[in-house]
This record gives sequence, C-alpha cells and structure tokens, in this order.
Amino acid sequence: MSEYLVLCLILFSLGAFGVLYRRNILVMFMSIELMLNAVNLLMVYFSALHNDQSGQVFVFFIMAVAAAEITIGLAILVMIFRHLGSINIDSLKNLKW
Amino acid sequence: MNAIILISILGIFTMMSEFIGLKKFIYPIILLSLVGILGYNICSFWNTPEVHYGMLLHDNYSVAFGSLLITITLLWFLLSRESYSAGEFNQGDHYALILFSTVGGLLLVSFTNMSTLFLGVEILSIPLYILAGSRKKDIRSVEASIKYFILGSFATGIMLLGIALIYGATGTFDLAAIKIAASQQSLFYVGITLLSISFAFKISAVPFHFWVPDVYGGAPTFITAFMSTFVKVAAFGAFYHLLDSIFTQVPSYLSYTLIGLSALTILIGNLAASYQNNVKRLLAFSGVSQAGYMLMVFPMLSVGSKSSLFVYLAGYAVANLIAIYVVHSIEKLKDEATVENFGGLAKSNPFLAFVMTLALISLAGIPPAAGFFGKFYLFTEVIKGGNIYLVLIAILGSLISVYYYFKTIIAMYSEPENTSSAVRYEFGFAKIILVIMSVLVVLIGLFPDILLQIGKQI
Amino acid sequence: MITTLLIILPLVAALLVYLAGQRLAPTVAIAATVLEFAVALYAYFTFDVAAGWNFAVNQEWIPSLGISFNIGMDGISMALVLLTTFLLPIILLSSLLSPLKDKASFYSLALIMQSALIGVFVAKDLFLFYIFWELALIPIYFICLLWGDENRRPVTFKFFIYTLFGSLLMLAAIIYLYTVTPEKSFALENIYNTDLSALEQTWVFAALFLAFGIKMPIFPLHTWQPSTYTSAPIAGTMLLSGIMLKMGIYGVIRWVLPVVPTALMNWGWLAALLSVIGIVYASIIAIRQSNYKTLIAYVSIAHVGLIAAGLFSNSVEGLQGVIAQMLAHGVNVVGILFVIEILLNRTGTLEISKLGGLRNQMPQFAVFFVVIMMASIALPSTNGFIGEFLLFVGIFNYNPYLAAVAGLTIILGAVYMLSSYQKIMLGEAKSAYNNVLDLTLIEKSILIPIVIVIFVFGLFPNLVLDLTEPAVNEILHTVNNSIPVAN
Amino acid sequence: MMEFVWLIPALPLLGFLILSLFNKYIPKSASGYIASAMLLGSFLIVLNLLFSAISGQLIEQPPVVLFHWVHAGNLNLSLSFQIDNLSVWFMSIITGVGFLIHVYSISYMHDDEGVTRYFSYLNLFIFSMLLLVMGSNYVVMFMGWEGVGLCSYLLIGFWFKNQNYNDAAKKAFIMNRIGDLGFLLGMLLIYNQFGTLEYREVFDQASKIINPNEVSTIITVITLLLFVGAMGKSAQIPLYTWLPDAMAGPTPVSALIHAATMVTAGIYMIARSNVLYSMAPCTLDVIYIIGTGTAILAALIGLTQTDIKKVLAYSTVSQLGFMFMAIGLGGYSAGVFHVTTHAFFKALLFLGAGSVIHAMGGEQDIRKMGGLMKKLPITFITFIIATLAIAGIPPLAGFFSKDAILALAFEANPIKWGLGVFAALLTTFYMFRMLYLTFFGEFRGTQHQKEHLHESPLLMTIPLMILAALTVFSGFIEVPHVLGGHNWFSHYLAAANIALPEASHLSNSTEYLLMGTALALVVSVIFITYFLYVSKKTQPASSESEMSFLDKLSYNKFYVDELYDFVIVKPLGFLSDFNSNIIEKHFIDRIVNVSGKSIQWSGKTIRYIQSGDVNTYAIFMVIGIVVILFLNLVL
Repeated sequence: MSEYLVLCLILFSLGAFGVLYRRNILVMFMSIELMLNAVNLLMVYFSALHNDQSGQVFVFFIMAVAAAEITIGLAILVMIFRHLGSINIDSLKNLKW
Repeated sequence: MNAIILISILGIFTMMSEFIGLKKFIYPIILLSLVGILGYNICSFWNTPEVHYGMLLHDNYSVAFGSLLITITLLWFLLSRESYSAGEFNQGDHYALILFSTVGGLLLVSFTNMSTLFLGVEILSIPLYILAGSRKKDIRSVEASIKYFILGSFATGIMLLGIALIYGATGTFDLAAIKIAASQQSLFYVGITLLSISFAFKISAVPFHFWVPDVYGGAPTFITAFMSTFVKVAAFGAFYHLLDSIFTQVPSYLSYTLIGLSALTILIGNLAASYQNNVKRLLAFSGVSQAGYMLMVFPMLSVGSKSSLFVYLAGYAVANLIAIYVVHSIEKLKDEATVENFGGLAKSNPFLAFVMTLALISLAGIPPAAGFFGKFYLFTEVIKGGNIYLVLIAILGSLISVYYYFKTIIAMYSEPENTSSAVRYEFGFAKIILVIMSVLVVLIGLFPDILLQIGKQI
Repeated sequence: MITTLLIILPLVAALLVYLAGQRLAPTVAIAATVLEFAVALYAYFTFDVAAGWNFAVNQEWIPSLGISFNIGMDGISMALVLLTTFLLPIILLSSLLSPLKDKASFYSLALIMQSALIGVFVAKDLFLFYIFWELALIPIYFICLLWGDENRRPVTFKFFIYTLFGSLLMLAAIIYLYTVTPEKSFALENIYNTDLSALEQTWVFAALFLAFGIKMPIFPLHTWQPSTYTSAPIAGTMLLSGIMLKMGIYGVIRWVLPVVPTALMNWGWLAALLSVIGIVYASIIAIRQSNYKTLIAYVSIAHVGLIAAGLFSNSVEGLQGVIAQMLAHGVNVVGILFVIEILLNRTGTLEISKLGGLRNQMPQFAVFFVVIMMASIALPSTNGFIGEFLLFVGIFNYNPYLAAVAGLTIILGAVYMLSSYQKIMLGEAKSAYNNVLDLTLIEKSILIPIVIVIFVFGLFPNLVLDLTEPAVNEILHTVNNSIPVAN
Repeated sequence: MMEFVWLIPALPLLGFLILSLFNKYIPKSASGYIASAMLLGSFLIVLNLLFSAISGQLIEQPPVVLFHWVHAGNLNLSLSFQIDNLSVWFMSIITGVGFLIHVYSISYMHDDEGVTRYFSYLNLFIFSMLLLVMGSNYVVMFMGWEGVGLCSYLLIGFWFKNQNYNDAAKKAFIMNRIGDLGFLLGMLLIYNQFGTLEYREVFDQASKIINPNEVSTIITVITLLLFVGAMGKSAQIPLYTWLPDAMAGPTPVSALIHAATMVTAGIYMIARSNVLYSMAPCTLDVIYIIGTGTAILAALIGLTQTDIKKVLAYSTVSQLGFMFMAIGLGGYSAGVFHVTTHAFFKALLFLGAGSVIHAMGGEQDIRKMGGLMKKLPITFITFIIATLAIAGIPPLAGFFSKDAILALAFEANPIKWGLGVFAALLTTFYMFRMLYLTFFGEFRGTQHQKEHLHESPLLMTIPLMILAALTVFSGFIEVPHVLGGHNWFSHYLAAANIALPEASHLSNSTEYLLMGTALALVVSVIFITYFLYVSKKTQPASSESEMSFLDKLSYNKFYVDELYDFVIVKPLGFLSDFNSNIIEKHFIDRIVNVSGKSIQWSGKTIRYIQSGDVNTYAIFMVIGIVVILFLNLVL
C-alpha cells in the first residue's frame, strides 16, 4: 500500500530538486508544478484509502490555485524577459547581503 | 465571516471602480467601509463562537486578530495615500489587491479546515507577488517578485505535502477532527512538521527567512510596509491558531523544533541585521528577529502565550509601520535609505526623527514604548513556561538589536546634515496619522491593560 | 500624593521648558527644579520616621499581571530624593556656564531624567522600578550623545549597550522572581516573600548584581565609565555620577539584599572582594591620569567600590555608611565636576599638564576647590568622612583584612587628589592664563550651597542617619529573617 | 567653668572664619592681632582650667558633650571633650606656645602678601590641635588629627608658587595619611572589640578583662595600629622623612607645628591610651626600638646638615625618638614631660633660627653665617639657653626630662642607657656645631647681608625671652627624688590615669653616678665641638665631592628618600601606567570590546549567506527541513 506514498514522495523530490538545481525560471515553474501534482496524486491516493471524498475536492482546489499562481508567475517571467532578455535566474542577484 | 464577505465585495467594487467612473471617490469609500467593517467586527467580539459551514470559525480569537488585521490595512491606506500621487502605480488595482490580500489574512485567522487554510495562504500571497513586482521599471522590484514567487510556491508545495500527509494519517481536513484523530504515527509527525515549516517560511523563521530581506528590500517600500506587518500578523495568527486547534499541548518533538527555530531566528536575524547599512533591509532582518521572539511562546499554548503574542504583534505592527513609513519618506528624497542618509534628520525634520526614534525604541523593546511591554509580557510567559535559557538568548538578541536600531538613531541625532536638500516635505494627512500611531505606541506601552484584557479573552 | 507630585512635576516642567523656547528654558527649568526641591524639603520635614513608608500611593495599573503604581518613601528613599532634588538645580545652574546649543531640549531631557530617577527611588513595585530604571537611561543617553565631545558616539554607545545588557539581565531576573511569587505580583512585599532555593538565589543574585554592578560600576564592569564620563558634557557627567550611579546602589539595598539573602551569604564575599579590588585598582590608575575628568572618573570608581563593599557588610553601620556616603559622594562629585566645569570654562582644557598656577589668578576658586577636594578624600568634619568611617566600620566587622585593603583609599586618595591639585592650581602663574577671572556670582551661588552641605552633613549627619536608620533596620531584618537557620 | 570649655576651640575657629571669610576686608596688619587675640582668649580660659587641674578639681570629670554627632546602629559618637589633667596640660602648651608664636609671626610675616591667609591657617591649626587633645573619644581625636594634617599641608605649602614647597606639603600629608590608616584601623578594631570609641568606656572594658592572655593579641594589634598612626604624625622610622622637608613652611610654622605641638600628637595619643599600651608589652618593645632607632638615625643625619632649619628638623625627629623611647620603657609621664620641655626649647630654637633667617634676609645655610652673636644678642642668648637645654645641662629643663628617660633606660637595661646617652651625645654635637657655626667666628655671608644684619623687633624677641624663661624653669616640675624633688608632674598626670612608672629600684648613688657620667660626656662633647668649630674653624664641606663616605651618607640622609622613591613611588607610578595601559586597555576593556567586535564580525560574515541566489535559498530551506525531520524522527 505504501508504494503510492513512495511514488508520490519521489515525484515530489524530483520537483524539489528541479527547483534547487535548475537555472531556467520556466523549468523551475514546471518543477513546482511537479511538486504540486505529486501532492495531488497523494491526496487522491489517501482519498481512496480513507474512502473520503474531500481529498479529491482538495485536489481541485490545488489545481485551480496552481493555475492562478502560474499565471502570475508567467507574467512576472515576461517582465524579467523584458528587462534582461533571458529567463535565467543567475542574472537576478541584485538583491543580496 | 461577514467581514470577509464585505471586504471581498469592497475589493471587487474597487477593481471595477475605474470603469464605472468612481475612481476619485474610491479612496474615501474604502476608508469609510474599512472603518465600518472594523467597528462591526469589534462589536461582534463577545458573540458566541460559531462555525460557518465547517470552514470558518467565528470566535474571539478570529475577531481580535481580524480586527488587528483590518486596522493594519486601514493604517496602510491612510499612510500610503501619497505614494499614488505620482501616478507611477495604478491606484485602483493596488487597492483591490491589498483588499484581497486582507481577505486572505482574515481567512487565515479563522479557518477550521485545511482547505480554508490553503486558500487563505494563496489569497494572501498571490496579490502580494504582483504588488512586490509592481514597480515594473525597476529590475529589483521584479527580482523581488520572482524570488517571492518561486520560494513562496515552493513553500506552498511543502505545505500541501504536509496537509496531504496529515490527511493520510487522519483521513480528514477538519481541525477538530484532526485533533481527535491525531495519532502517534510518523506520517502525522512528518505532516505536521512540514506544515509547521511552511509556516516558518511565512513568518520568516531562520533558515526559511531568505526571501525576506530580498523581497522586502526590492519591493516598493509601501508594499514592504504591508508585507512586513500584515502578512506577519496573519501568518502568526494562523500558525498559532493551527497549533492551538490541533493540540492541547504541543508534542515534544515539535516543541523542540520550535524552540530551536526561535533561538536560531533570534540570533541569526539580529546578527545579520547588525551589519546592514540600508535601513529598509535592516528592518527586514529585524523583522526576522522579531519573529524569533514571538516564536518563543509557541510551545506553551496557554492563555498567556496567546495574549502575549497578540499584544506583541499589535505593538510590533504599529511601530514597524511607522519605521517603514519614515524610511519611505527618506527614500523619496534621497533615493536610498542608507544609515548615512538619515544623518541630521533630527535637525532638518525633528518630527520625523522623533517618530522614527520612538518606533525604533519600541522595536528595540525599551520603555515606555509598546515594544517593551510586548517583550516583557512575552518573556514572562516564556519564563513561566520554563524556558529561561531561551529568554537569555532573546536578551542577547535584544542587545544586538539595540546596536543596529540605535545606529540609525545616532545617525539622526548626531550626524551633521549630509545633504543640501533636507527632508522637508508636506505631511498633511499622514502627519496626523503618525502622531496618532506614536501616541498609540506610547499608550500601549504605558497602559497595556486594555489590550491585555482583550488578549486574555481570546 | 507628594510622591506622585515629585514624579509628575519634573515631567510637566519638561514639557513647559520645551514649549518655553530657548530663551526662557533655563529660567523655567531652574525654577521648576527649585520648586521640586522645596516639595522634597516639605516632604522631609513632614516625614514620619516611625511610620515606615510615608506618602504611599497604591494605584492599580496592570492588574492582570499584578502590576500596580505602587510608590512611597521610606527613609532611604527620602534621603535619595533629597539628594536628587538638591543636585538638579545645581546641575542645571552649572550648565548655564557651558555653551550648550539647544538648551530647551537639554533641560527637558534633564527634567525627564529627574522624574525617572525619583521614580526609581520611590517605586515599591518591581516592574515600576524597572520602567523608571530604563526611563532614566534614555535621557542621559541623549544628553551624552547630543552634547558630548568628539568621541561621544562610540563611547556613549558602549555605555548604552553595556548598561542595557545589565538591565536586560535584570529584566529576566525580575520576571523570574515574579513567576515564583506566591501571589503573582510585582509588589515589594510579594517579592520579599519569594521562597527560592539556594541555586535559584544564586542565579537571580548574579543577574541583579551584574545589572546594578554595571551601573555603579563595580570592577571589572567599569570600563564604560571613564570614557563616558570624559566625553559626556559636564552636566551629563554630574547626572551620571552624582545621581545615576546611586540607582545601582539603591537597587542593591532595596531589591537584592532582602530578596536573595542566601545567595548573599554564599557569594557576598565575592562581591565585596571585587569592590575592594576596584577601590585599589581605580585609585592606582587615577594617579597617573593626564585628563582631570578621566581622573575624577576613576576616583568615582574607587569611591563607589568602597560603597559597594559596604553594601555587602550586612551591618547597620555599613548600610548607614552606604547611605551617608551616597549622599556625600553625590554632593562632592558634583562639586568637583563643577570645579572642572570652571576650569574648562576658564582655560579651555582639562589636560593636567597644560594647567598650572591657577591659584594666582583664582584664589577664591582655590578655596572652594580645596574644600571639595578634602571632602572627597574624607577629611573629618566633612560629609565624606561620615560615610567613609561608617563604611569602614561595617566592612571591618565583615572582614578586617578587606577593610585594611580598602583603607588604602585613604592614602591613595590623598596621592591623586593632592598631586592633581598641585599640578592644576599651584606653582608659578602661567602667562597663558593671565586674564583668567575668579569666580562669578553664579558660580559662587553654586559652590556655596555645596560647601554648606559638605559641612552641615559632616557635622550633623544625624539629620539623615536618623531618617534612614529604621528603614535600614527593616531591610536587615528582612535579610536576617529569611536566611534559613544553618543546621 | 566647664560650660565655657567649648569656647577654647571655638575662639580660634572663629578667628579662622573671620579671617578667611572676610579676607578682603581685613587690613593685612590687623589679621595677626585678631588671630592672636582669639588665641589669647583661649589661653586665658585654659590657664584657668590649668589652675583647677593643679588643684585637683578635674579628677574624674565626665566628658563635656557638645552634641551627638554620628549615630548608626550601635555606634554613638558625640562631639565631646575630655577635660582632665592630661588634656589640660597639652591645651596649655598649645595655646601658650601657640600664642607666643602668633605674636612672633605678626612681626615675622608682616610684609608677606598672604599674611591674612597665614593667620587663618594658623588659627585653624590651633583649633584642630585643641580638638585633637580635647576629644573624649578616638574619633574626635581623629578629627583633630586629620585637621592638623590639613593645616600642616596648607602651611608647608604656604608659598604655593614654589613647587618644591608644594611637593614637601604633599609628602607630609600623604605620609601622615599612611599613619592615619593605621590609626583608623586601630579605631575600627577597638570598636569591633569594645563596641565603643569613648576613652572611658574603652579603658574601663579593657581593664576589666579577666583573662589578659585571651585578648592580648588583639590589644597588641590595636596598640600597634595606633602606633602606626603615631609614627606618621610624630615622624618616626619609617615615616619620618616628611618632617625635614616640612621646613619649607614659614619658620614660625615649623616652630609651632613641626616642633612644639602637632608632632607630639603621637605621644599624646599613646599617653591617652596608656591603659591599652600597658597591656601590650610587645608593642612597648616595638615602640622602644623604633624610638631609639629614630633618635639615633636622625641625630646621625643631623651631624652633617648645613641648613639651619634642617638641623633643627632632624633634632626634632631625634627628640621625638627620645619621647617614644621613654614610652617604650613604660614612662608615659616621662614622655609627656619631655614633650613639654621640648616644646619650649625647640620652639625657642626655631624662633631663634627664624630671627637669624630674618636677619640674614632669608639665608638658611649655616656655612654662610657665623659671628652673629654681636649683631643679634637677644637671639644669641636665648638660642644658647635652648641649646644647653637640649644638650641636658642642669638646671635647664632638658636636663630633667632627659635624665628621667635615661634613668628609666638604665633600669631596664644598661645597654639601653648607653644607646640613650649615645643619642644625647650626638644631639649635643650637632646642636653645638650649629651654634658655633652660626654665632661664633667670622661672618661668612655676603657684604650686602652683613650690612643688613640687625636684631629682630620686640614682637619677635619678647616671645623668645618668654620661651627662654620657660626653658630655664619648666624642668623643676619634675625634680626626681634623688635631687630632692617629688616628681610632681608624674603625680599630676597620674590624676588623669596615666600610669606611673614602677618605683625606682636604683640606689641614689647609682643615679648620681649615671647623671654625672652623662653630664661629663656631654660637657666634653661641647668642648670637642668648640675645639673643632671655633678654635680650628673647621668648615663643613661646601660640595659633596669633598666629603668622606660617611659624611656623604649622613649628608644625603642615608639615601632614605631615594630608597622610598625607588621602592614605593616609582613602582606605584609604574603600576598605575601598567594598570591603565595594559590591564585596563588590553584585558578588561578588551574583553568588552572583543565581545562587541565578535558580534560585528559574525554579523558581517552571516550576511554573506544571503547570496541573492534563489536556488541557494531553496537549498538552505531543504537542508533545514531535512535536519528538522531527521532530528525529529531520530530523537
């Protein structure tokens, strides 16, 4: 039964590692989506496990909010591209120390 | 519940005001409405607690924190009026976003269900991602925005994982049900720990604080004012509410985590702040350390700790708003609010210098300002809880904090005026608000009993 | 009521002074302090020694935490209030000599400080005490910061942080004491009633000792003091050494001795030893100081060391000596600082090597200088002797060897005082100071009261000692009653 | 009578206040008369008291309480006076000799610009000195004790423009303070043991001690500590070096303070506390050793001094040594007797020297004098009387007082007698050397000085003559049994509880023999010196290089000042510098600063974690999560 759990955690970790190591902002967004989807999968699994519908409702919440969020993210991305002509996170280190 | 609905409607109305031609009147409308909502909210203080649709709780706690949040929003509106006079920002959009964020904050202090929690966090955060980047021509503002966004989303992911694991362990999203079902299994452990960590991110506890200085520093200053006060109060309110609802007593593993985080936050926050030369960043780091102090009372979950948190947050919010407003005024004239640029402020503008001094004294926790009483009450609760060593660390932290707060004060009072264009601009409206807030800081410091009485009821 | 009046009056005066503007500020301020002194004198003459706490006011303040606005005066408080109210007019008058800019702010701050100082001396509630304690720090910090010399910024900063460090430790100790009081209250009676284990007492004692020891300061916590005294404006130094350091001593009498007697029994020797080391150490350093103000700063450390040693002597004579010496030291150090003010005013320097032969131009000044100097080295019939003698009696009863070492202050005091006097005042007239004038009327009007007090208190110390004796007995009674009988 | 006692010190105090407060308004010529008048008033009252004392009316008088001074705990001090035979005796000397010296000073100081100040100090001194001897408890004595120290300081440094004089004044004050510490500790121990500081109560309690062995250590310590005080004030080894330097003051001051009165305060104190001292034989031995040592050492130094006042100063130190010698042998009354005679003849010598200096226009070097006897006849005659007295030629006062001491010494041990006689011979030698060099032979000064040589005015010579008369006759108050007397003075003092020495065991013949031997030796020394300095006209070497080693040693005061400088003054200065530059800066303050700096440093370092890189931030977050989870799950 814990195979699902393990799978979800692996997916989540993959997403997290993506955020940690990728320099392309777009890819980082995708990694975040991967994390969220791993959680979605986990929710659905637990929903089935507990025979409880609310978990699946929650997934819808997550999907909706993630969509709204990523829209904002992409808008910011566009601004960055306008400023820098690239979407590499490395060039964004003005604020430090 | 009603306040949330009303503010949501107000937000939508504000958003639409531009194309229904009410742009000029929107500001007074918002102010009046907020005052009305605040009054209404305060009046509902002693109403019997009730749960709305299994999602939202209306009790003294949510009313008290909600009122505090609405007050902060109101003060923000009062103070930020001039920031929009230049026309750089779209007033209507900003106001609407701030109001939506307020709604998110209100949700956060009254949730009874994990889904409300999640929605509250997102409603609070998403407008702020936008607002942080609202100075579109400034790359630093955009950078602040993207950093906030990425790290915020990352934290959301962790929070969701935590919620999912708790769900897995208990089979429910309802806090009351979780409290009953809370078990010893490690799934629950990990879940609640991850959830706490995501809150640690929101309240900027070390080592999850990295976004704070960058985002606060890069965002337009009046947005920073909102973030550093409103968001902090909301996040603390939510976190405490969460722990209070799930546990009657914080389990030891979590309590060690919290103690460790708080000690680390106090030390690192203060140390890092001590070397900052930009007052805005300095205040950002000081905000981190202030979070550390507040985190100290979390392991106790007593009436006293709740009320001390409330009193501390109230004092902190007012003082921080004043301080950031002064920073904002300096930035308007001198581009950047370095400590040097504060030089001679006492001469060129004694009022501003005095108000700033009062705010910093309060933040440093020196009588008679509100911050002192807050700190005193907090320490009392922590010592009562038996964590005297934590208080000693906090004392060390306070000492370091005095160093950097007073760096600014010294500059204001002893440096010669270092620029020809002294800060001499018209306050008008804001001056009155600053006076009121300063009086408030002193009043809370000298006569905290009213606030204490409220605090004990929540 | 009088007690409240004593606290409120300077605050109101501070506001008035600020509003009065630069020209009127000194007059208003001095008038206010004189009025305050009159009120204190009235309190002194109506004081009922037998009644214990006089003029007590007890008003609820923060009832949820057991904090009340609980003030009153017993003999010790009364004596220190008298000292404070007597010195303030003198300090303000003396600051007329120095070219201070923005006098209105200066006088307001001084008045606020007076209010806080009186608050410290009359508070019967530990929380209230702490509030006033901290409140007193802020005005003096700004006085030093705004009107000090060119080194003031790092120096005052160190002073501020250092004292605040002590204060915060005290805060922790206070809160701890509060949490163990039976009735969860900060009131004096409750704090005296705590039942602490020896270990707890040790920690509380350590924290409070650090806090008060830094303020006094006791060796080796003193390093903020010489530089602060040197760079502060003279009025600031007067406030610091004349009154403020008494806060620390008073704090020990009121809030340490009766509260942690067991710790005192176990660790009092260490405190006394450090104090005595401080006496000798500071006296020796004072011998070779080149700046007269720094020298006086070290002298102050030495004198305070003696007082501090007396604090731990656990005898009526010793504690009475502490009080007598506090009053004497307050008056004398203000006197000697005023002498410094005059020197600075006339010559523009305090480097001892640059001064000399001033007696030729200023014979009257020399007389006052000698009198104050002799009082400071405790010549009998001056106020300094009473305190010092009683202190020696107390310390000797506690430990004769300690008293013998402390007694070196008699010799060393003569060495540094006479040498510096000789270098500053005696010898051939220096041509650079040919046009220096002798004392003016204002200066005399400051020095004469000081000298009168020096002798009146030197000859009739019972005026104060009788006032404080019951209070001291009460304190010692508390101390000795709460020491568990050794098995 | 007793109700006027307070007037005795009050009059000089009044004089002091008038002279110092109205300094500007009093004509300079009047100040001396005001001061003297005040003193005359006191003297008359004292004289009255003295007659009562002699007629035995003052025995067992309770103390006269002026007011309660200090009250704290068990400590009750009052400002009160003990009027008994002892204090009245000292009061007579102080006011009597003091008055004469005041009168002398009117003329001596008349053209000094600070004359009013001078007399105010002098009056203050008399006040303090009276307080010292009149007090009925140790603290009042201490009050006077310190007061005379202050006056001594002020008067030595009277001519404040000369920094050497100021140094001398400072030295006197500080050395006295060293002694004062001993006195203070002694008082503290007395209070600690007996719970009181009133003489009567202390002595009552001390004499009631049943088992003397029990407390003998404490009594010994008390008496030793008090004796340290006496060492300072009465210039005994090792605290004597201030007294010769104190000659920087005006000459009448040297006569009054540094010869007749203040320096004998130590004797007074010990005589007053003789009950305690008698219980501590050990202390008496110490006193004897130090007294004898001082008497001989100072006399040795006096042999080669060339400054007329320095010779007299060392002579004073030496004579003080004699007095302590007497006390050390248990002869309190002999000590006080010697104080009395010494007060007369030494004051006379100093005033005579003052007259000489006055005539010489300020010159003090005896190598530049000589042959003054014709020009200053009165001075010469009085001076020679005093010199004979100090040498112990009968029937002058010095003979009786010195003989009393020597007799005591012989009784204790013949060697002690020998030492005493040796010191006396040295005294005779240097005194006559000075006498001859000053008044005999040829004048060696400048022509200018020679023309101005003149006898002093009457105001100066009359005191000389009165003192000379006293020097001649005062010895007869204590004529020993062997010479047909009744030791009147000892009995007089015994009425004030001064212990009488044990009755003499010496047979009359032994006593005659001793007197005769001593006298013969002294007379022969007088002739030797006459031969040396008058017949052979030997001159003291004019520069050090011409001196022999021993002469040099003596001339340079055995290098004691240099030794003190090397052992105490220099190390103290070094310690001061070391403390302030090394300990203070590099240890204590550094700890404080370093803790501040280390916080700054950590702040500086920690902020570099804030790298600005989002990925790094995320990595830190993940590390944080992992660590927390790990700790939670493992622990």
